[in-house]
Amino acid sequence: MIDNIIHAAIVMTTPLLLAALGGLINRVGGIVNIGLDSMMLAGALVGLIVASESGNWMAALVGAAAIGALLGLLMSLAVTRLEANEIIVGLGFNIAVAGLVRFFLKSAYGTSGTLNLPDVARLPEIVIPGVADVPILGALLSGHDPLTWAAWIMVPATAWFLRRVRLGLRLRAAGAAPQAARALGLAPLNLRDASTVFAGAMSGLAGVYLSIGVVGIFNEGITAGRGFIALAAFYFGRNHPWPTALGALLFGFFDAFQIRMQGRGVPAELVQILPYAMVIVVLTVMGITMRRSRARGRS
Amino acid sequence: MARSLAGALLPLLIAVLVAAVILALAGHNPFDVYRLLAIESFGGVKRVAATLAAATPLILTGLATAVAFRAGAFNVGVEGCVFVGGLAAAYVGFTFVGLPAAVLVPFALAASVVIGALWMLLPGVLKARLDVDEVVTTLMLNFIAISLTAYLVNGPLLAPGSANSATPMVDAAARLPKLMPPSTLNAGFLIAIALLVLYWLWDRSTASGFETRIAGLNARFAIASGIDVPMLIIKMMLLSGAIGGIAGGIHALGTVGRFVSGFSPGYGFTGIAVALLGRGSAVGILLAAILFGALATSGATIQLFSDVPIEIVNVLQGMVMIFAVARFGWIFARRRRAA
Amino acid sequence: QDKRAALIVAQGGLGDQSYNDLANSGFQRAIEETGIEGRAVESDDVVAQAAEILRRASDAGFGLIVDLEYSHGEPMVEVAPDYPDTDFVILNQVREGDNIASVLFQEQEGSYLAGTLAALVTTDDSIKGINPEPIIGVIGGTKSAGIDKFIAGYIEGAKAANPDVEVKVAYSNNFGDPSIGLQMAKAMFEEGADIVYQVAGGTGMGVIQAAKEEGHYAIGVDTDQDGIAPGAVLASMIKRTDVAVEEVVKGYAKGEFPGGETITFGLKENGVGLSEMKHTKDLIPAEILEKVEQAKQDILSGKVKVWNVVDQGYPDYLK
Amino acid sequence: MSVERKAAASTSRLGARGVTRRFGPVVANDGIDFDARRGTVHAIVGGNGAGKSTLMRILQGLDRPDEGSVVVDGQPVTFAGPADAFDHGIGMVHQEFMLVPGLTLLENLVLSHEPTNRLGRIDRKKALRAARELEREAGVELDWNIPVDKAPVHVRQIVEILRLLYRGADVLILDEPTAVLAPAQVRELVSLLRKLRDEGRTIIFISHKLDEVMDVADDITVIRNGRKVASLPSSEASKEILAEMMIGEVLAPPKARDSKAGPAVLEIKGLAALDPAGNQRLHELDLAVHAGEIVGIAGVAGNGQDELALAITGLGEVSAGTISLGGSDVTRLSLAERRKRGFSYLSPDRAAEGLCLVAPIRENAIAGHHRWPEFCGSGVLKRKAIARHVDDLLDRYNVKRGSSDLPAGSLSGGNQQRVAVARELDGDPKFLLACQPTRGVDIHGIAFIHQCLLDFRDRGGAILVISEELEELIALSDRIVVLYGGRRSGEVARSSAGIEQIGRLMLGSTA
Ligand SMILES: Nc1ncnc2c1ncn2[C@@H]1O[C@H](COP(=O)(O)OP(=O)(O)OP(=O)(O)O)[C@@H](O)[C@H]1O
Ligand SMILES: Nc1ncnc2c1ncn2[C@@H]1O[C@H](COP(=O)(O)OP(=O)(O)OP(=O)(O)O)[C@@H](O)[C@H]1O
Ligand SMILES: [Mg+2]
Ligand SMILES: [Mg+2]
Repeated sequence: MIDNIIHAAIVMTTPLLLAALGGLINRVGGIVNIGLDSMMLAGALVGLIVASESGNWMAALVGAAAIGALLGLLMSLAVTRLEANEIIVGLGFNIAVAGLVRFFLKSAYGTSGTLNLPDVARLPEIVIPGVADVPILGALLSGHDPLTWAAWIMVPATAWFLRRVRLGLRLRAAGAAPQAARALGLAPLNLRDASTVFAGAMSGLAGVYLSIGVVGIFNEGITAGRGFIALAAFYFGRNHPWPTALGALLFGFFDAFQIRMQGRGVPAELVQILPYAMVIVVLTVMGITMRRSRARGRS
Repeated sequence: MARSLAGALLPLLIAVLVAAVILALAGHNPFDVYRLLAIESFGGVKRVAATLAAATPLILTGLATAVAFRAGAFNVGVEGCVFVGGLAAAYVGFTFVGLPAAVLVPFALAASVVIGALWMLLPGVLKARLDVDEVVTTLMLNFIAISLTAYLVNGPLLAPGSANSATPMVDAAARLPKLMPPSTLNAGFLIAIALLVLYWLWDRSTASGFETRIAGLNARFAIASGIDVPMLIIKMMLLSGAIGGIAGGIHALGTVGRFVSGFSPGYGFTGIAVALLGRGSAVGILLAAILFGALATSGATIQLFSDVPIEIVNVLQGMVMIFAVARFGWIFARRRRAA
Repeated sequence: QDKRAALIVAQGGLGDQSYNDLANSGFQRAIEETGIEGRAVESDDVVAQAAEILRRASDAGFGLIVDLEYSHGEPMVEVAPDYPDTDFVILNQVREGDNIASVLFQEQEGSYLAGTLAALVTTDDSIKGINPEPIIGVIGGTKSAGIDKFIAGYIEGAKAANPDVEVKVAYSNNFGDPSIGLQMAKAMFEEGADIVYQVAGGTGMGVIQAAKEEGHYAIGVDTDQDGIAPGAVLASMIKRTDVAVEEVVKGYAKGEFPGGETITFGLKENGVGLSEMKHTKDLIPAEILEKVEQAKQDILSGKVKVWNVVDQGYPDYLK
Repeated sequence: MSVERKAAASTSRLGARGVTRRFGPVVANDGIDFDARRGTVHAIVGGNGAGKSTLMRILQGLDRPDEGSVVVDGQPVTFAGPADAFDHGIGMVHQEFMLVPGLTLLENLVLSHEPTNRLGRIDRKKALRAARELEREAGVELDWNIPVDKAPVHVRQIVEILRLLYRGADVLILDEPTAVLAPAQVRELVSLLRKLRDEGRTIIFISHKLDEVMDVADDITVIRNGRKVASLPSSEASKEILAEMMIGEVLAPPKARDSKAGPAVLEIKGLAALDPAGNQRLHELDLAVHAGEIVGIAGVAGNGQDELALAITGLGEVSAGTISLGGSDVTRLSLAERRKRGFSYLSPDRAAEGLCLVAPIRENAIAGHHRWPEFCGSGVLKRKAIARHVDDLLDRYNVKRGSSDLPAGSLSGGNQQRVAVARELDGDPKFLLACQPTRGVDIHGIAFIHQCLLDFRDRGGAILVISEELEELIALSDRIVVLYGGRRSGEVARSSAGIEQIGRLMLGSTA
């Protein structure tokens, strides 16, 4: 039971974590990306098609990341070069891409909603011999796919990138003080574009994880608003990779948990409220402790 | 003058062009589609009425969002207020059967206002007192509102004999009067316009509107000027919630006649776009709401006359949002500098 | 022919892999065969635009309007009298009116058979992928009376076949999220279930996928989903919305319309029932299939009356 | 004219030829020529809005001239951007700080020229070594690992200059670097600049403070209304000559007046206050300001002035003691409540707190007073009355503006400050807390604002002035209280106020 919850929680966390880390980098670079969901959706679709055509999951990842990156670039250009409001552009991308995906399915495949293709290459599972059968540890470490591993490796990598790498430092500068960055001869707008392209690529991977990692089909509702949950995760983490990962894990865990809570006397809808309520509770507690610690510093 | 008009129309033009390319690629004649869209949204009194009816909830959610933005609170939780407000109004409307319309309608709307405002109390207080980010809390509250109302409408408030999650129909006395029968355009539209006018007056000529604007533009300055900004944020979040609630109430009493699953197709989120597109001004909100209302109505009915998939409306809507907030000035500016 | 028919698509839109798609396929078949003009109308705001769409279609000269959206019942009653020359059809509910025909499905009857089948199979561990525990599951797309009508019938059928059987019930709250469907089904399999019935549209694709991955079984819904994952879908509870729509449209083309009547599609009318189990019937012992057939006869003869949540409210076993 | 020829005779490192830059109808730079000679400090002086910053931005490649060109080593060049200018050895410290909040001092130092290994990883050891070397060169010591937001102003200033050196600039453009520094820090900066010049670097230095200019500059260029008035060696200049060139007239300093101090309006007893991080920065302070009196607070920045101001406004945290206004205790009251009791506050941070730059000038001039009965009846603003009142008020304060409907950000810095002063003195409050009342304002504006404060005092107002400009304190105050380490280190009466004595008190020796 515990093992299964852990395993399911990790599975449900992966897409959130991928998109949240992308969104985090984007926000550090100065753009709040509301359009993550659209990039996930496109990644899920393109990834599935590539996985079916090529039979190669790595090609599918590349395809999904590429389409996400392309959408990210378009969105970023609208924000940085056309000076459009990032929130509206993000909402606009969500609406327009959802429409385009349906439009594309109808025009190209004569189907709507779901795309079920033959010979879809799925993500392989990495079973670690010896560890696999150890309780808890096995569920934590074994039987996950490469993308899940990549997502978790990205957490310290992102932290390291932002603190220690030249590009990370410049990105922080571009986000926090674009004028200053410009005066130093950096190109804050280009950096911003790069961060949105990255967010798009990560969201594309998050999407393809859902389509070829989890189920092997595409459905127009496959993201189920996970782009917004990812947004909540990096807001929750206040742009720090580890707390953001914790936020994503919290959502993933509750997703896995609520599935198993159902049928135990609690109405399904109320169980589904839990993760969202938890975020509010945690933020409130954090707010109160921060206020306390300030007050303690005083006395 | 000519320039500003061009500035307003250019984005629409670009959106229309992009969508036209997509249409043409898919083998549709863009001109026919656009002609149909225009006819179906503004061609005749009935169609205009349908457009205005569709615009009504968007005016209100746009206004609700704008009110919070004014005070510097990025409230994305109006969608949740529409849900709880709609359910509250419907509950009053089908429970207190027998009251005269003059009592029942205000009672039901008041319920939606109170619930909507209360729904925004927590994020308002958390932002004002503990500096908790309102974007996250209000976004979370949307999901909570949707699940909570779904629970209520499937269980305690489910209409007997209904195969769908729906409350019973509200009493006839609770329905808002229609303005142009048989169109669904109803008194809710007048309420929305009245609130818009009040907003315009409030923003323009009241001390509180002034304080709110200043607080939204520069909170430190407002505080130094002696304005209680945290309290103001709480008040404006409550007001935003109240307007979001009444959007739901009006939708329940005026259009749908009950609370039912699929009650709001995202009015709250479209409202964010309406508020931002309308630049927070009363007239801007009205025009933006009518634009989105027109796309919603005509998008559905053009399918009766053309094979064009409804998705083209989503594409158009998305493109309009993206380009309407874009500034094209830099293109001209750069040309000048280069010269 | 200048006859025109409109199909108003319900919430969720086309592509839901169930109700809307199925009805639309019947609609398309009928207009192709009869040659009349037909249009399917989707809307992002279908609930609020009920009356506007119904009136617009009537004004535009559509003689037949088939409405799939449940919340359009009341608006239709309001609109129909203004358009006596238009024929209206509403599904899943009964509405009064000379020019309104109502179509009802007895999904609970077909679901009863699915429950019977699942309860009998789940303890027969001679079948590959079946464990001896009497545990089965069902996943609904949302908690609502329309979905619980399926679920209650399923439970009733299961309990009738084996009173000791435990039926796990869960809702995905989403008709288009296959990954949550997959996770939910896996959770049920972990807890000992080996057969899960899905009543969740696109989410159900994930349930079938989970059955395939875990080597257990899913039961499909609405269409014959046995072929989606041959061998992993035990059976499908078919609901012939397509047939219903097709017949109505064809009748309209011929100038017939059952105005004011209620057409019921139950087991008897062959409007609901189990698929032919092309890929699985050889796995299942003949005696089980016979018992299922017996249950069907009991319903047809009226010996068994299956609980209908919509008409009767919730039974004790599904509060 | 002979002066100019002489200046041009030495080798020019950086200069301008006929540089013109227009912003709509405003001609910010109008055919400006000048040359900064290699190895000299070249000061640019001019009133507010004269066009100094615009010219500097052009020299640094941030902006481009509409006409004319920048010359480097005598050759006309067109910079593609600041990076390009840097490649020519030209760097600038802007009027507004250009450090990135959230980054440490070290990160800010190396930003855009980070020492890295092959993978793009920043080599922190190398960076720190470079930082230490620069420290030694400049004769300062810094904690490089604190975030820039926690560093005091003068440290940030030094980091900005070191950053230019780090990047190998040999032409340093400094736009009003001393505006926010205390006298001791200014001296430190000036000696640093001298040192850098003696090592052969070229420095272009903008300031409104003619003393400093005379002190440090080799050459001086005066700009007025976008045009160059003159370039001359400092040996041929004097404060009076420069002032005349800048504004076309010589200002008489405000005349001293006897104070007729009345009853105490502001009374502070045993005050202890905390900074936003919760550290106690003010200890057991007693202070009174009487009607018809100006009291000045002097001190090196960071000795409790900020906390005192915050405590008096009610925006900060008071841990002990009382503050009373007009006899009633206001220690626990909000700023709004204090304002209702006749309190008035001129913020030191004009752009962020003193004004709302994106709001119309009119709204800036009325904010806080908008609920007065003459402007507001039952919550509705009397727009006509407000417009009339504001236009009259701003005319009285000589605010140069297009229309009062334009955003306050469209005003020059000096005029912005006039708006703030006008608002705070409007309606004759009982007490005014004036923090850095003339920061970044030109001579003309300073004189005007000082006169306004003195007039207010003569009408019986009480003023507490907190300023980093000693001359300003001496010109205005009847008494000057000096803070050191959060405690009162002494008090000097106007009649006996001397810079030396105050300077000693500021450094902690008790009188
Ligand atoms: N963004 C702008 N748009 C239009 N005009 C502006 C803008 N910014 C400044 N101005 C105009 O520039 C003039 C001077 O502004 P500026 O801020 O450069 O003054 P300044 O010389 O820096 O003053 P100070 O020394 O007080 O800071 C003002 O008259 C103002 O009208
Ligand atoms: N971006 C801008 N847009 C419009 N006008 C501008 C802009 N920047 C500067 N100006 C105008 O150019 C003129 C010169 O401004 P500049 O900032 O160069 O003055 P300054 O001499 O630096 O003044 P200060 O001493 O106050 O810093 C001002 O009148 C200002 O209005
Ligand atoms: Mg079993
Ligand atoms: Mg300047």
